[in-house]
Amino acid sequence: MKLRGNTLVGGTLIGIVLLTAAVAAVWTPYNPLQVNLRARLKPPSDLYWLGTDEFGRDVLSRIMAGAGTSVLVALLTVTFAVVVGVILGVVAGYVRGWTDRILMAINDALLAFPGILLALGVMVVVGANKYGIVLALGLAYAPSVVRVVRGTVLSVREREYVEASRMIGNGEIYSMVRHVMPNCIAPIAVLSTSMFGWVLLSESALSFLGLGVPPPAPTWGNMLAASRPYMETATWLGIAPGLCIAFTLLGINLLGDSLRDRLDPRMAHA
Amino acid sequence: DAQTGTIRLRLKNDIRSTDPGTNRDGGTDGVVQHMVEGLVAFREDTSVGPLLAERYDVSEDGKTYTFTLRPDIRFHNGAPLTAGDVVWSWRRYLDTATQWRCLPEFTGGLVKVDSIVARDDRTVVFTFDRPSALILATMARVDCGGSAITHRDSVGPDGKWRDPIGTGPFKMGEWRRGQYIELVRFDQYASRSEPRDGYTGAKKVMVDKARFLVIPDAAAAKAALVSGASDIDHDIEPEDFAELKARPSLKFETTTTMSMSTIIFQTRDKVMQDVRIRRALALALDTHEITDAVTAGTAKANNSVIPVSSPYYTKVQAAGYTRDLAAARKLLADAGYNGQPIKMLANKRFKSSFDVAVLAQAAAQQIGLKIDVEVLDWATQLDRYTKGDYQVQSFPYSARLDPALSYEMVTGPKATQPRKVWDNPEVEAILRQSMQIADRDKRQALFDTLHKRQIEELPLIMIYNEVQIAAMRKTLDGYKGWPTGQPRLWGVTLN
Amino acid sequence: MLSYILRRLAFTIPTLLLVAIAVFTLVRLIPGDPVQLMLGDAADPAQVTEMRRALGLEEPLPVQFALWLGKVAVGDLGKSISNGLPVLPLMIERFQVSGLIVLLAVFFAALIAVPAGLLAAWRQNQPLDLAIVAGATMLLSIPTFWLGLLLLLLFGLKLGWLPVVGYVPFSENFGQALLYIVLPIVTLTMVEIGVMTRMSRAAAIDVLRLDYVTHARAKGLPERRVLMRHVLPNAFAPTWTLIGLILGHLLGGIAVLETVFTLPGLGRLLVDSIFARDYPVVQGCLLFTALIYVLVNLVVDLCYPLFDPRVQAE
Amino acid sequence: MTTLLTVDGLKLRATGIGSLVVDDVSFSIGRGEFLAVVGESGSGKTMAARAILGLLPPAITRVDGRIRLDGEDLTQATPERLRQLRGPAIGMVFQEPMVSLNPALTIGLQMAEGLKLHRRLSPQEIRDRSIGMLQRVQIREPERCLAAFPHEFSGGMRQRIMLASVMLLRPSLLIADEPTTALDTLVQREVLDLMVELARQEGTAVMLITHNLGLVARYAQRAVVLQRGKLVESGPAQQILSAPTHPYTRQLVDALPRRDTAAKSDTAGAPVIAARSLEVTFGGRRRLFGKRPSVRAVDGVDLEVRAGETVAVVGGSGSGKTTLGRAMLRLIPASGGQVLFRGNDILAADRATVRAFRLGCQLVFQDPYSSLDPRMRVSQTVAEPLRHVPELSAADKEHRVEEVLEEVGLAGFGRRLPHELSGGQRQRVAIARAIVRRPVFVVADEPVSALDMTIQKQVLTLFRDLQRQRGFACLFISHDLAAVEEVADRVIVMQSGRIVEQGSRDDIFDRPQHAYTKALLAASPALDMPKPEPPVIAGKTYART
Ligand SMILES: Nc1ncnc2c1ncn2[C@@H]1O[C@H](COP(=O)(O)OP(=O)(O)OP(=O)(O)O)[C@@H](O)[C@H]1O
Ligand SMILES: Nc1ncnc2c1ncn2[C@@H]1O[C@H](COP(=O)(O)OP(=O)(O)OP(=O)(O)O)[C@@H](O)[C@H]1O
Ligand SMILES: [Mg+2]
Ligand SMILES: [Mg+2]
Repeated sequence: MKLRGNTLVGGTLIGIVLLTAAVAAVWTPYNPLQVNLRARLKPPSDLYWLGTDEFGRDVLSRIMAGAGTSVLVALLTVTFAVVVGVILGVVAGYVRGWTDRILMAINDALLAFPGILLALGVMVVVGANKYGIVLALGLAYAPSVVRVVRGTVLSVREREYVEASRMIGNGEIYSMVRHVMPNCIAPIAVLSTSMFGWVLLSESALSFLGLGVPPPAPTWGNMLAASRPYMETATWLGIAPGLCIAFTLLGINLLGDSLRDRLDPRMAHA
Repeated sequence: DAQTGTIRLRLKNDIRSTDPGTNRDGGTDGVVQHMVEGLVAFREDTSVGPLLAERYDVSEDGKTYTFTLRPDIRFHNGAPLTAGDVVWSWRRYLDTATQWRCLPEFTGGLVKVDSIVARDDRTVVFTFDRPSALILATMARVDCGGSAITHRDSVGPDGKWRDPIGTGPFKMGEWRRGQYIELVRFDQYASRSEPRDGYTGAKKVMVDKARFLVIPDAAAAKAALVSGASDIDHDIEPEDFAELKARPSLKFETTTTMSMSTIIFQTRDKVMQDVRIRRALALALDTHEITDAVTAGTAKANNSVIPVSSPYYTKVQAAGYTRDLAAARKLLADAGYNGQPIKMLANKRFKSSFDVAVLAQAAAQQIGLKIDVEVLDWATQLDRYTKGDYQVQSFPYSARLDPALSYEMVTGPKATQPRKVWDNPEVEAILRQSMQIADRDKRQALFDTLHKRQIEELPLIMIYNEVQIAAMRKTLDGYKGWPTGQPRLWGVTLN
Repeated sequence: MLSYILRRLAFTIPTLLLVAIAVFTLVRLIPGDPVQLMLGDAADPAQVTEMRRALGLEEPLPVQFALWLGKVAVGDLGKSISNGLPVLPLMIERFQVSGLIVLLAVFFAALIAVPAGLLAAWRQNQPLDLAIVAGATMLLSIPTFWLGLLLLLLFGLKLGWLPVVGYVPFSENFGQALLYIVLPIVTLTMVEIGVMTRMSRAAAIDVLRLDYVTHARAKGLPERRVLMRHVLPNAFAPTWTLIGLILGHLLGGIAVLETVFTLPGLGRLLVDSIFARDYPVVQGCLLFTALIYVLVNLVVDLCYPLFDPRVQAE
Repeated sequence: MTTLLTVDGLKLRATGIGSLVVDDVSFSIGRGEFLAVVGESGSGKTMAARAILGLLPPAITRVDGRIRLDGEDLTQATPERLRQLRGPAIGMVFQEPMVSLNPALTIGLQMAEGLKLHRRLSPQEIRDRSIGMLQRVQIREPERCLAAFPHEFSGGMRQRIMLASVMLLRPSLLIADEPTTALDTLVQREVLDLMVELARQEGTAVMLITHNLGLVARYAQRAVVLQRGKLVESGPAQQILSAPTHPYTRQLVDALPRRDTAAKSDTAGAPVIAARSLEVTFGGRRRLFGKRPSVRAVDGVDLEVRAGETVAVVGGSGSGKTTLGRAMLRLIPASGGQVLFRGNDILAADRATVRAFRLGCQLVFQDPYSSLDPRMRVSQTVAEPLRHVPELSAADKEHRVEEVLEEVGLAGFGRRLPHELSGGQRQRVAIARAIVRRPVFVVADEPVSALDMTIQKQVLTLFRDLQRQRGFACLFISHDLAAVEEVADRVIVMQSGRIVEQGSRDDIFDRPQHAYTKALLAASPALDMPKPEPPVIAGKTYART
C-alpha cells in the first residue's frame, strides 16, 4: 500500500510543522526577537543548534516562531484565492455568455497587476500586516485559479452526466456545485498546493524587491530573503528556512495527493 | 589599450538625467559631476573652494560676490568659457521651468538673487538681497549640481536639455538606459594646479573611459566585482565587507560621510510627545553597539546632528546618551507608559534604516517599551515623513555639508512644514543666527547650544554618520573617498 | 475564425479600459509622490507643488485621467517622470529582453515538465513517481533570487564560464548575447518546472485510467506510444492553460530574475517605476502587460482545439 | 480443431468489495472456433475477457487460475510479452465503444497505429486497408471518416469503427464484448459475417460476449453460460439453446422477448408530446480554414406520443434517432420545427414552462457510463431526481430509491460507484434514475442493449407496469427488434434523418411496406433462424448462404 506511505510521510511532515508552531507558541530555545550583537552569524553549535543570524538571533527559535505565521499566511492566502477563484471560475465557465465575458475581462485585468503593486495598494487599505499580505497575494493568485478552473469547467460541463443533471431538472447552480465542481478537483488541487509554495516564497520575493512583510516577526520567507547576502559566508541562514519550506511543501503535496486519491472514486479502494 | 583604459564603476540605479541639479538623485549627481563644474566646489574638509573661479571676493556687506574665472577653460565642444556662459547658466537655473532643485534657496529661501552681471569676459558679479554664511556652500551643494556652468548648446532650440556640454574632465559618451553610461576623457581639460581636493583641485584623468554600470542587486554587484566585470563599487553594503575582505584581489577604502542614520519622533503624537518616553528609548539604546552592528564596525556612533567629519564636531558634540536601563525604566514608569505599542516605520531601500529599527526594537523590549516595526517602501515612508504622519521612524537623512544646514534639515515649524521634527521657535532663532554670521568661533558656540538642546529635547536620536566602504580591485590605484560620498574617477589609474 | 479573433480582440478593449482605470487610481492611491522622491528630505513644499504642476499632477484626477486616456487612444503613453523618455519605445525595448527569456524558459520548462509529469503519472505511487514529485516540490520551494544567485556564483564566479552581469542584444552579437541569457533562462526554467510537472502529472493520472487508454494498450501499443499519443494530448489541456497563465504572468514581469542577472527587462522597469512612483511608466507597463495577457490567452484558446477537438473556439 | 486458448480455474476478486467477480471459470476455444459467452448482466464476462488480455482494472485482481494461449501461460508472461501479443494475437473490442476511442485523435490515426506497429506496411497500404475495413462495416464516406474525430459519430458508428480497427489486425483470438449493441440488424449481420469470414480465412477464434441469443444461435458453435461469476453451463450452442440444462439457462431462453399479444388498446388520449417538422442540423461549424459541410441529422420529423403509449424508433445506425430524442427534450437546439409538450411549443417557451417540462421528462442516455457522475454512488445518482419531489420525506425517498433499484435488479448496489459496475448494471442505474420520479415522458435511448434476457425482460415488464399504472409516454429507441416487438405500441422507422415508415407494431412487423423496414426485419436474428453452415477452418473457402 504505497498510498499509506504517502499519507504517512505527508502527515508526519505537516504534523511536525504544526507541532512546531504549537510548541513555539509557548516555548522556544531563545526569544526569537532577542538581539545579541555579541553572537552574530555564529555557525550551528550546541548553544545555537541552527546558528544565529546577522543580529545574533537564534535561527532555530526563529524557525520555530516563524512556522505558525508562515503556514497561517500561506493557508489563508491559498484559501482565499481558491475559494474566490473556484467560485468565479465555475460561474464563468458554466454560465458562459456575458457573465463569462465580463468576469474574464475583470480577471484578465487583475492578472496584469503585479503582486508588488497590489501589495502596495492593499497596504494602504489594510496596513502592512499579515492580513494585508494575505489579501494582496490572494488577489494576485485568485485570477490564475479562475482561469484554470474555468478551463476545466468548460470541458466538464459538456460531459453527459452534467447534461443528465440538467435533464433531471436540477438548477444550474446545483449542477455546478454537485457535478461540475467535484470533477474539477485535480487541477485545483495541484494549483493550490503549488500556490502554497508560491506564497511562502513570494513573501520573500516581495521582501527581496524591498517590500517587507511585517518583520522582524520571523517568517520563513523573510528569513530566506534576509539570508541572501550571506549565501556564501553563512550558508546555514538560508538552508534552514529553505528546507523548512521545502519539507512543508512536500508534506502538503503528498498529503494533497493522497487526499485527492481518497476523494477520487477510482482510487478509493486501490 | 582600450580595455585597461576603461574603468568600470557600479551604480545602484540608472541615472535619471544628465541635467545637473534638476532631475537627479545621488547617483545621478555622482556621474554628472564628472562632466560639469561650478564656480566653486567642496573641498575634502567640506569647506568651499574655487573651481572654475580663480578667486572670488565678497563685499563688506556680504551681499555682492565677484567671481573671476580661470583663463583657458574650454567646454567639451571646444568653446572657451566666458562670463556670459556663467550668466546664461544661472539664468537658466533661476528660470522656474528648469526646475532647478536649489531654486528656492536663491529666490528667497536662503537669499534672493538680485542680479548676475558679466562685468567682463572673465568676471561675474552676483548681488543678493541679504548676506548669508551659506551662499557659497549652497552653490557648491552636490545636489544643486554644483550650480554647474554648461555651454548653451547643452540645451536644444526647444529649450529642452540634450547632453551636458560642460567643462569637466570627462565628456559624455554613450548612455544605454538601464545598463550603463559611459564617459570619455576630455583631453582639453584645464586642470587646477593644487592637488586633488574634494570636487576641486587637480583632476587628472588617467583612463580613456569611465563606464558606470547599473547593477541594482548587491549580490550581483559583488559577483561582478569579484569576477572582474567591474573595477570598483564605491559603496558596498557593510554586511558584505567581511566576506569581500577575504578576497585577495580586492582592496578597500572607508570614508565617513555626512549622511545620518536617525530615529525621529513625531512630538505631536499622543504617546511620543512625552519627552520621558523618548528619553527612555534613548537611554535603552547602546548607540555604539548599534553602530558597530549595522556598519560592520566601520562607523563611529554620534548623537549629534553635526557630522563627525565636520570641523565643528568637538568634545561638546561627542557628548551624547549613555545606556542606562534602570533610568530608562523609571522614565517610562514616570510617564505612565503602560505597554501601548508604538509603531516605528522603516524601509529596506536603505538597509541601515531597517537594521537600526530592528535593533532599537530589541533594545526597547528590554525596558518594556513595545515597538512594532512596519516596513514600508521608501516612497511611502518619505510621504509619511513629509506629512508628519508617524509615531517613530528609523530615518536616513542625506548629507548636509554645513552644520547649519544639518540643523535646518530637522528644525522648523510643523504647522507649515509638517516634515520638520524639531518645532521650537527659540532653536530656530539660534539657527537663523548661525546662518548669517561667518565667524567660525561664534558659530561653534551657537552649534554647541543647539547640540545640548537637541540632546535634552530629543526630537530625534541621531545614531551615527554613515560610512562608505569602497571595494575595488587591486589593479586600481589612487581612488579615495570623501565626505560627500560621491565617487571620483580622476586621479585613478588602472594597471 | 477570423471574425472570432476579431471579436476576441474587441473584447480586449474593456479589459484594457478596466486596467487603465484600476491602475490609474491605484498608483495614485498608494502614498508617495514622484516629486517628493526626487527632492527627498530637502523638499520645499512650494517647489514640490511647482514641479507637480509642471508634470500635470496638480490637476483633478478625472482630468488627469481623461487627458492621459485621450493620449493613450492615439498611441501616446506619455513620458517617464524619472528620465523623461517616452514610455512606449522604452517599454518595447525592455520587453524584447523579458519576452525572449520568458518564451525560451517556458518552452524548455514545458519540454521537461510535461514528459516528467506523464512519467510520474504512469508510475503513480512508485519510486519514480515519488522521486519526480519530490524533485518538483523541491524546485517549487527554491526562490528565484536564491537559485539565480547560486547559479551565478557557480557558473560566473567559481567556474568562470559565463559573464556575471550585463546584457548584449541579439542584434549586436549573437554569441555574446547567448552567453548572457543562458543563466536567466536556466533559472527560470527550473523555477517553472515544478508546477508544470505536477499539473501534467495530475491530468495524466486522470486520463490514464480512461477506457480508451486501456483500449490503446489492448492494441498492443508500447507504453511510450500509449503515453505520448493517447494520454498526452488529452492530459495536456490543464497544463496548457497553466502555460498560458505562466507565460502571461512572466511576460508581465520577471523583476526578481532581471534584478539578479542585471537585465534591462520590463519587469525591472515596472518595479523600479512603481517604487519611483513613475506614474506614466507604471500605467503604460500595466496596459502593455494586460494586452500581452489577453493576446497570450487568445493564442492559448485558439490552440485548444488542436488537442481537444471537442472544444470549439466558442 | 486445435485449442488456441484455455482458461482454467480463473478467479478474479474485486479488492474493494472483497467478493469474487469471476469464480473458478474454465473454458477453451479452438482455432477458427466461434464461442459465445452469455450470461447474466454483471456475471463477470467482461472481466474474464479482460483477464485474458492482462488488462484488468486496478480494483480487480486475479487470485487464481491459468490462461494459456497456444500453450503459453499468459499469467506468467512478462508485460512486454503481453504487449506483443495484444493486437496481433488477441484483439478485443470493448463493451463501451463510446468511451473506447480517444477523443483527441482522428479515426484514421487510431486505426493505423496498430497496423503500423504490428505489420510492415506502407502508409498507403495502411490507408487502403483502413478504408477497406471501414467499408466492410458499412461506414459511408470512409475517406472522410479517417480524418474525423470520434465525437462526430453516432454510437453505432463508433462501435463499428472500433470493430474495424480491431479486426484490421486479424488477430488469432478476437474477443468481442457485446460488439453489436448499437447496431441495427442489417449492419449487425454484416459485422458478424465479417467475423465468421475472419474465422474461416485466418483461423481466427472468436469469443463473442453477447446477450443476443439470436446471434448465439446463428453464429456460435459453442457457448458458455455465466451466472454470478460461475460457469453454469457449456456446450454446443445449439444444444444449450434448445435443451438448456441449468435452470438459469432455461430462464434465459424463456425470457426471450415475445410479442405481448394483449397489446394495449387505448391510445386515443391526447398526445403528451409531439414533434412538428423537427429539423436538426449539425456542423457548418467554423474551422481554421473554411466551413465544413453540415449534416442534417433529423430532417422534418413529425411524430406524436400519447400518454401510456410506447413509440419505438428503429432505424439504421446514424439515422438520427438519438438526435431526434435529444432534440425533443431540448437538449440540443433544433434548427427548425416545433416540439409541443401538452400543446405548448417548448422550443419557444419561457423558463418556467421549460422547467416544468424538464421535471416531467426523462432520458435514458444511449451511453450510460458517460451519463453517470463518476463521483456519485449509485443510490445518490438514483436519488437525485427526487430532490424535486418536495412532498416526499427523506425516508420516503430512501425507500423509493431502494424500491427502484430492486426493480431493475440492482438491490444491494447502492454504495457502488459507476466504475465498479458492469456495463449492464450501469445501464440499469440510468434507467432507475429515469423512472424514479415517475415521469410523464421518457426518451429511452437503447435502454436494454446491454442487458441479458432475464433482466431485459424484467426491465421491459417494469416499463409496461409503469405505463399501466401511471400512463407515461415513452419514446423507445432501439435496434433490438425483438425488444421493440415486445414493448412498442407503435413503431417509427427512420433512415437518414427521415421517417420512412410508421405504424402500429403489428402493421410494421407483420406487414412492412417500406423496403428498408423489410430489410431490417429480415436481418433480425432469431432463435429459430436457420444457422449458417458451420464455419470451416482456415484454408477452405467460405460460401455465403
Ligand atoms: N472496479 C470494480 N470494483 C468492484 N466490482 C466491480 C468492479 N468492476 C466490476 N465489478 C463487478 O464485477 C462484476 C462483473 O463485472 P463484468 O463487467 O465482468 O460483468 P459483465 O458480465 O460484463 O456484465 P454486463 O453484461 O452487464 O456487461 C459485476 O458484478 C460488477 O459489479
Ligand atoms: N456533434 C455532432 N457533430 C456532427 N455530426 C453529428 C454530431 N452528432 C451526431 N452527428 C451525426 O448525426 C447523425 C445522426 O446521429 P445520431 O447519434 O442521432 O444517430 P443514431 O440514429 O442515434 O445512431 P446509433 O444508432 O448509431 O446511435 C450521424 O450521421 C452523426 O454522424
Ligand atoms: Mg460486460
Ligand atoms: Mg444513437
